[in-house]
Amino acid sequence: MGGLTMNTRVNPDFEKELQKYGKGNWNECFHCGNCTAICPLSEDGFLFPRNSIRTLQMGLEKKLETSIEPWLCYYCGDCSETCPRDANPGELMMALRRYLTTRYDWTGLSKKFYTSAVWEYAAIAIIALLVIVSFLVFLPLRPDAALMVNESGGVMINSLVAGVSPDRFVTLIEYGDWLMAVIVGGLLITNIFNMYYKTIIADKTVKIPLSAYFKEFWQLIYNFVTQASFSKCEKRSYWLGHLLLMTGYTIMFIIVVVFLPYFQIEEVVPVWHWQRLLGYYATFGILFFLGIVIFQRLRKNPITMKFSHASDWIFIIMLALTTLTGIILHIFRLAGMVEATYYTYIIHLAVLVPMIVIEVPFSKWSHLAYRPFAIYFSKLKLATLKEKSVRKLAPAIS
Amino acid sequence: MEEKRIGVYVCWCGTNIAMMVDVKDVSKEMEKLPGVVLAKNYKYMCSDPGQDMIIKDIKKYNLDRIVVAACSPRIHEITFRNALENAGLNPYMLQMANISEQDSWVHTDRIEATRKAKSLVAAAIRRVIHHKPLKKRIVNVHPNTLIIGGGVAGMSAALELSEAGKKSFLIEKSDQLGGTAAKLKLSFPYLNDVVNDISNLIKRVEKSEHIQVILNAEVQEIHGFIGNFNGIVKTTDEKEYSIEFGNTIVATGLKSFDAGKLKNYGYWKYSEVITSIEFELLVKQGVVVNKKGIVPENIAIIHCAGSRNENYNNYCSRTCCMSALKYANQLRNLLPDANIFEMYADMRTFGRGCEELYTSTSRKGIMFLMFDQRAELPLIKEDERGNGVVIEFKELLSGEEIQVPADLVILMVGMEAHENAKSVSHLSGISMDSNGFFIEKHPKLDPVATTTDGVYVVGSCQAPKDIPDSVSQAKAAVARILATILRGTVEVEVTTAEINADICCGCQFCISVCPYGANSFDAANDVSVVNEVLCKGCGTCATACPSGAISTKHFTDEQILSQIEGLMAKVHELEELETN
Amino acid sequence: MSKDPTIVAFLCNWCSYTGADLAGTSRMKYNSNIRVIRVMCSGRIGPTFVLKAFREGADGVLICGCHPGDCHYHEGNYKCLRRFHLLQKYVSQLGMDKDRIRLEWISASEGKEFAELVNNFSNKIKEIGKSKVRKTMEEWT
Amino acid sequence: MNSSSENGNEFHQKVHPDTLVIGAGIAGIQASLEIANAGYKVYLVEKSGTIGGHMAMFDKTFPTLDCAACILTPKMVEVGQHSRIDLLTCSEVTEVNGYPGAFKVKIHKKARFVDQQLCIGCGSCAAKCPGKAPSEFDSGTALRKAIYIPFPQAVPNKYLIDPESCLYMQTDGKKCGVCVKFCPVNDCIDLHAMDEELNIEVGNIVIATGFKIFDAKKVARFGYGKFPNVLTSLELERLINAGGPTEGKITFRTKDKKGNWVFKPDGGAPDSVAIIHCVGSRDENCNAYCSKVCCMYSLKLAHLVKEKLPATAVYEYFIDMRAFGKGYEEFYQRIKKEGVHMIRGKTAKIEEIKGSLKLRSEDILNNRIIEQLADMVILAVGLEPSDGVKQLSEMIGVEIDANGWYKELDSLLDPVGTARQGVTIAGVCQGPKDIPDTVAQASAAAARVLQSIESLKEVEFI
Repeated sequence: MGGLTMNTRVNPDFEKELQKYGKGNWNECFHCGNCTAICPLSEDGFLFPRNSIRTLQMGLEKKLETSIEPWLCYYCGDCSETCPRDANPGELMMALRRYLTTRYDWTGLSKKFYTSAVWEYAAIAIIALLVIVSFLVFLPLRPDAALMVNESGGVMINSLVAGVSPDRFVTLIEYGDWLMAVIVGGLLITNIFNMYYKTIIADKTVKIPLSAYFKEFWQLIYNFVTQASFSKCEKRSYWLGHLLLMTGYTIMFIIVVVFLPYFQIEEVVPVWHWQRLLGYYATFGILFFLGIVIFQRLRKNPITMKFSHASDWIFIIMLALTTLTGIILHIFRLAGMVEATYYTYIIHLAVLVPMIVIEVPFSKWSHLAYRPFAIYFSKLKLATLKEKSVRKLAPAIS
Repeated sequence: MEEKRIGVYVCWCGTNIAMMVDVKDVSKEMEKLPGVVLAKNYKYMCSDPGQDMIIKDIKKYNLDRIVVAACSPRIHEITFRNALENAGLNPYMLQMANISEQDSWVHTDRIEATRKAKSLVAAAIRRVIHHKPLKKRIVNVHPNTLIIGGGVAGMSAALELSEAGKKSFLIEKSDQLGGTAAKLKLSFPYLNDVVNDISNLIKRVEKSEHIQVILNAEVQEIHGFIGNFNGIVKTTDEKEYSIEFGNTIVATGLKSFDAGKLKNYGYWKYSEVITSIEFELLVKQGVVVNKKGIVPENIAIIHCAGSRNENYNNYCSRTCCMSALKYANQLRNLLPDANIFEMYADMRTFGRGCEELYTSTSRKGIMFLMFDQRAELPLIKEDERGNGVVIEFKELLSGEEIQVPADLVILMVGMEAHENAKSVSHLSGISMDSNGFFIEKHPKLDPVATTTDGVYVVGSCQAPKDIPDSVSQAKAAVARILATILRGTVEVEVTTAEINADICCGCQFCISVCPYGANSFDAANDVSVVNEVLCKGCGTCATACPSGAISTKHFTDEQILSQIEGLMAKVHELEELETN
Repeated sequence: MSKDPTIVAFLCNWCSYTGADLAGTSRMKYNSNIRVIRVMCSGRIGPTFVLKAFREGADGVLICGCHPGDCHYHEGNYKCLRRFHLLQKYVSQLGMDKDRIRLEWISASEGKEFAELVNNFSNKIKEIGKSKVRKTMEEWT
Repeated sequence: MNSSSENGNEFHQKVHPDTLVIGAGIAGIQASLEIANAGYKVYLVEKSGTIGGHMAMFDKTFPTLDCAACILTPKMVEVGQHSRIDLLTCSEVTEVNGYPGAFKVKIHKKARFVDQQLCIGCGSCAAKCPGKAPSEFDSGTALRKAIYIPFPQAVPNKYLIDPESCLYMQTDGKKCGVCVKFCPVNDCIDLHAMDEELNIEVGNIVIATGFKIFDAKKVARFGYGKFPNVLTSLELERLINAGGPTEGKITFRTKDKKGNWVFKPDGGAPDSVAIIHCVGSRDENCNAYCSKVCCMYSLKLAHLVKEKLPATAVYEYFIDMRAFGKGYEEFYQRIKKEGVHMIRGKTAKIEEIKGSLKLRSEDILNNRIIEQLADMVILAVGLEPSDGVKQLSEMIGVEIDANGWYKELDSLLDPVGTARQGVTIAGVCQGPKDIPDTVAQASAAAARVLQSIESLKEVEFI
């Protein structure tokens, strides 16, 4: 018999709180265990989604906050499709990821963005406005812009701004990139540490040996690059689509943040040039994925696309706008349309910057980091768990 | 002594018997016994072809006695007696040997079981030699029916009979009709208001010219047999009714489990803890408060209170899960903001519309928690943090040790047999099981009749039941009763005692031992005589008779003694065979 | 196997025989050396039957009826009980172990109890050993 | 029979004393016997070639484990021999007209092609018959001939021909006809027999059309129909039954010479058997309702497997164990003690690995995933209304609910009456039920019929 303080008190209000992060009939779950059993990613030590539903139904906030499980789910939808009570376990995992993102974020902004679309719109608008204003005021279009076309007929993008040399312009933008990267990265890293604290340090039941951190480190990189876990799901096309998006996005991100001087150059490189090929790959990957996702979300089918949170649409729209403005920018530039190129460039950045600043540390994109870390953490825990328990082949008689 | 022509039939019962008993060997061996004309074995003797075989053989081989080695005579004696009758043989020229329930099903050694079967069949053969044809007795059926218990089951039976124009006496112990159902507000699973339904039912019963309702009354005595019962009913104000009736329906209902016995729940200690019965009363009044008069914010409903636990009642009370869901819905309507917790063991929502109620209830923000009703029950104790109590237990679906705060706890108390079940069972000659519920004649195919002809058990006195199932049973009993009333006559057992006046010494010992007063003294002839109508054939008098003048038909000394001989002869024959 | 003692059991129709049937339908296993004779009531079982069983070579006799108060015929089992006590004395006087006969109450729902009783009684008789009544009687006649 | 005096919209009429009972499972049998034993005539209409319904297919019944045939077949015999029961097998009701108290019913009686009076049941015809089809009675676990008796204890115990598998009829008389040649009785088999139409008048109708089992193929992830040793509970029921294709042995499904998947006595026994509860029940994707009997029959099957094969490991994967009736909870505890493994957690999927079946399930109470290897998997399929319920309900004018179960007049106080006067319902056609409840309900329906014939004498309606 545990003492009074040992027992956790149930909290019936928590379920209502979580409904802000996603919609599902989670209270209808009668615990048949189908979802956990059908999920190929669910394994001893990390059973989900049923466990998470139970924890949610009982309102055990602390336990949920410290759980890694939601990040291990890639939302293939098998659980929701076969759920005998239409309780939508998959959607719960999605909602929990949103919820956990807000719990990791120490600034509190994430919670604002997830629970209030107005906050998110406002934040986007302010950052977009800042970008636009800083261009129109500090980096205005050259008066003789029409001359800024190179011999191949393309717009010389770095020379468009009045009073700033092309080299300096690239450096300015690069500094901006770096600044953004530092802020975003800093926030993200502190959030990851927060996650680490909640899931590993606060969990007194496991003591992870230092060696495990090194031994399992490859998991982090490997899973980030390949999304290997996702490929274990039965619907492999989901994994391929996701991989396409992720690589496309990451490529663009790295190019823009790290290799901007090599990317944003005056001359128009040939079609087979690496930078154009990579750009096209990324554009294709993102567009392809976006097209499917928008179509599916509108049709509310498959089940994974049935419920769309405001943050889903904002993310899709922002990414779509970024990509589309990028494409238009590219076309205008090749066509030598100088003014159009300039203004499109501003719009492109006015979409891109808020998207990254908001999505990466506070919203949907953060899972790019949380997921591989969660897998890494889960492997750390498993390494200790496996040493502890011996698995019996036949189940015990109850 | 004329030659007997015995036919022996050994049943395989599929593999039920054949698996453990070498039926072919048994029949082969029996063929050698004196008087046996033929011995056969067949897959299912009770089936149409099986019975046909007996009938044909009787005619073809002129058999006059039949031994069937199969299942218990309690199951198929009637079947084979009918077959004999169809073949033109007196049905009492049959003896059955029970080689399934009391042989093949309980033993594990095939050789031993086969040996036992042989001796049982041999005994039956010896016995059947002494069987005598008996004439069936046909008696008239009194068209009135006695119904004990004025709950929904009793009332439904009375009404069904009344609609067929048949009179019944409806005896109710309390001062009003309706029983447990009258205490309810809503029914499950459709959550209909039943207050009007039940009061209408009561009104219809009270209005019916064919139903005589006797309230505040108990049956004192019942005598007689099917078709011809008489009894005495006494009310609390000492009024006595002497009634005659042809059939009896026992519908004495249930009593709820005493929640005070559950030591973990502190029913007497905490004013927050009430039973489902008390809750029904509250909700009927439309005010939900705990015993302190406080409107609760946290309400826990604990299932299986007193059920499915070895320390209390081992059985499931069948209706509590559904009632608990009903309560959750009622509470949600009355107290939209309250927290409601359902603490269950297995959710047994099995009837039509019941699983659907479970689903719709779970949409209403009700927290379902599972506990182990066989291990440590949840513990209710004072809440140090608040006003009410707190319930501590291990939640099974999460494996967490948890606390549930509550300022109202509803214990879903199970059903138990009535305290007066024993006296009713005595009065009417029916048996009770170890839980005090009445035993039906056959759990599958005769769920309302009892081993006593003309006495039926319906409703929750047979086992926990909901209203529709009780009503079904009540009407089922009526079908059986109507059939006997419509036919007007019924056959009764003829295995009564018989006194050989030539031997009777007139000691009157038999008169003192007979519980039915069936024996009387004929002073003129200085002998005892048996009233066959009153005699039930227990045979006590036959055993008591010092001069051996009394015999019980179909259970004569001769028959039983030769059965013992047969039984042992085979044992020794086999033993000797083995030693040689 | 022939060394196994033989037990003759008299069961009343309403409680004990039904209980024995229940042991069967529930597939409870027990010793196969028991042979059952059905009578309507334990009140029907008189010393003649019991002694006849011993005469024919039974090593033990088991009598079962309804529990006190449950008799289908109200009080047949009490009659049986009274006779049993006398019979036990009589059996002792004959020079037999009085434990060779046993009276127990088995209700219609006590299949398990019946199976246990048979095993239990059978072990007891095994302890006492085989009865010599039949042999002696045969030598006499 | 309209001896009625019409005045306004209202008229009275005598209740015809005959009764129509539709469906001859245990419910129909019970209702018919009750009515007939009270002295009234019954027409018992049965779609298939024999009476007995599903109960005749079972081996044992829960929780007492008495053998189903032992308690059912005598009743069947009684029906077959009853002078007041007119048994119409291979028949269906096609039209219902008239009024309560005087229904005019048209019955389509399909040809059995074998004369019921002349057939001596010798079996010479079936011995030579080349046509084969999966046996309905054996739930498809074995084959039967085109001319056959459904099962040894069938009532009527006479042969009949299934035109679908009869070579003669399929070839329009060009081939075969061998049964006629070998039949020792003249004019017994008539391969050109015609269907008949029958018109009867009855005062009351009892509907007892029972159920069919859920089609397990609909849950593709269990692989029924793909993996040979994934069985429905009804198939196992037939295997365990001594009268079944394996003489009571639990064996693997094997291919016969012609490539049919069947069960044979020498098919080899499983070392491990898993039973999955709630297949097709309590599931929004199939039937949302609970089928009421599966938990108990699964426990029973577990016991029977253990009894036949004591060394075989048996696993039950369940959600809530619904052991609610008299003696049921006790039975559940007993089966647990017998060493059957009980796992709270429904299996999610089955894969075949080297001939063995792998089940993946969550063992909820022990907080782990179980990947169980089993030689045989039993799907505890739920119950569904039998085919043709919709047409029949429209024909008779009785409502059915969204799931296809007949609606009773009053869910509380009148579980057998319907909104249509003169029509009562009995047994599983009103919703899943166990045998005792079915029997009680059937008797109750009979009470209603008797009561209407006996007392009302006249029906009054507007």
